[in-house]
Amino acid sequence: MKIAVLLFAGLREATGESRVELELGDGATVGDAQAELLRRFPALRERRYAFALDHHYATAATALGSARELALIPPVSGG
Amino acid sequence: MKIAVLLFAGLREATGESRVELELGDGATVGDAQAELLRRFPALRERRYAFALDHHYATAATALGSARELALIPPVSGG
Amino acid sequence: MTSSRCELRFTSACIALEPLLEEVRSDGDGAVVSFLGVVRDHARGKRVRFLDYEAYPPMAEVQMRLLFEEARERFGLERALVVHRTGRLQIGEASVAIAVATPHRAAGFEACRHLIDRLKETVPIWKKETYEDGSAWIGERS
Amino acid sequence: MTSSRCELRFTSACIALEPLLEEVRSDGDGAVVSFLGVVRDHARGKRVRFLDYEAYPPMAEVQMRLLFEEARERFGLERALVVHRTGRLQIGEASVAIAVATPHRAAGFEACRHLIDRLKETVPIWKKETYEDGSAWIGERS
Repeated sequence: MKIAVLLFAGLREATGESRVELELGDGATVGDAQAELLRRFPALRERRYAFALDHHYATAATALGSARELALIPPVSGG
Repeated sequence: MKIAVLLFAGLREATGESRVELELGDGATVGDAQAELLRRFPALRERRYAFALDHHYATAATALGSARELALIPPVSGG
Repeated sequence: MTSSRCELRFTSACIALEPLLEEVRSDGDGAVVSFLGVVRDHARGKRVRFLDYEAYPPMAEVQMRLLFEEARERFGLERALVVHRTGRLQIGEASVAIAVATPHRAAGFEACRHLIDRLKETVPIWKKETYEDGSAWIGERS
Repeated sequence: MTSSRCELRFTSACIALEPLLEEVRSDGDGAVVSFLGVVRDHARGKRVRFLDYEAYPPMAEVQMRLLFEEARERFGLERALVVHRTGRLQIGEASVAIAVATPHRAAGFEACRHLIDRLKETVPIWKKETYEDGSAWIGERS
């Protein structure tokens, strides 16, 4: 399965990417995607962020299922 | 002593006056002024209002002293 | 930089809020909270046609200054503008605008709320509602 | 008459509040409470030169809708507009404007406060502060 991963703010700057595509096994979870991202981008290792799957907050245990977009959400600071 | 009395809103409409001058004895209080007003304007008898002396809230017992302006303040409804 | 100014004004013209926001803010302020009181189309179960406001400006100024002082003691408020309409108002027009500027938003919300709540209790301003079938000065006979 | 509409918008241009107030209000509303978040000249003990805001708009919309729903359940909020800037902002410019219209003012103050408090917790928008000697995405390394 394929999923698009979006990177924002400091994560975008640290990786140099705002969007990457991952190829993962069927039944993969958010945590599996994270492991793959950490392999490709060691700069993500010491960062804090939450996950969002198709615009809703998710956890590492959430199955990617048929989701199209995973986002790493660094601590928000809007307003 | 002389003092100006201001009447607002429903009190102004009930009396037909927005400003009257009273002549009172030395040492007169707000209550003395009120008694004189009630004689001149029976329409004030069943009205609710507070007193203000030179722009500060006062009571019937407050001495007019050297104040220049007494106001009858019907329940406020600004905002 | 963080100048202190609180002021009450009366106007018989429509209130424009944006210039007040510009005026009230200083560069150390991160929050501007504002309140507009607007003439509703109904009140006390009746359809309202229009309102008339009357004020006693010199006393209103004295009383408002006491309220600014309260807000300064309780919330550290330093910058606030209050503009109140007088005369005839149509449905949808603002009768009062309050704009407060504060370094942080918590104090701004608290102070703005306090000013409008207390204004309605002590500042000598009166409202007359005119309905399809008559009119009444509000608060008078309750 | 009392239509229901809550909306989040992003803009890269200066935010004008007055049109939002006009747009949000309906004739049954007696109160319009608004909040402007403004870029301050200092933060975290440093002098701020300018800010950059970045957002994830489709997710921001979903999250904001959840907050509008919260405010509707808690305060009966039906009409609110939230506008957030993106891109570079100078000192004194508004980063966010929230306007809520309600029949009575208590709900308006509560709802407006709730929306900005919760927006800062869950809506995916990020701020980068640039100082004389560097810059930082806020919240990231705390």
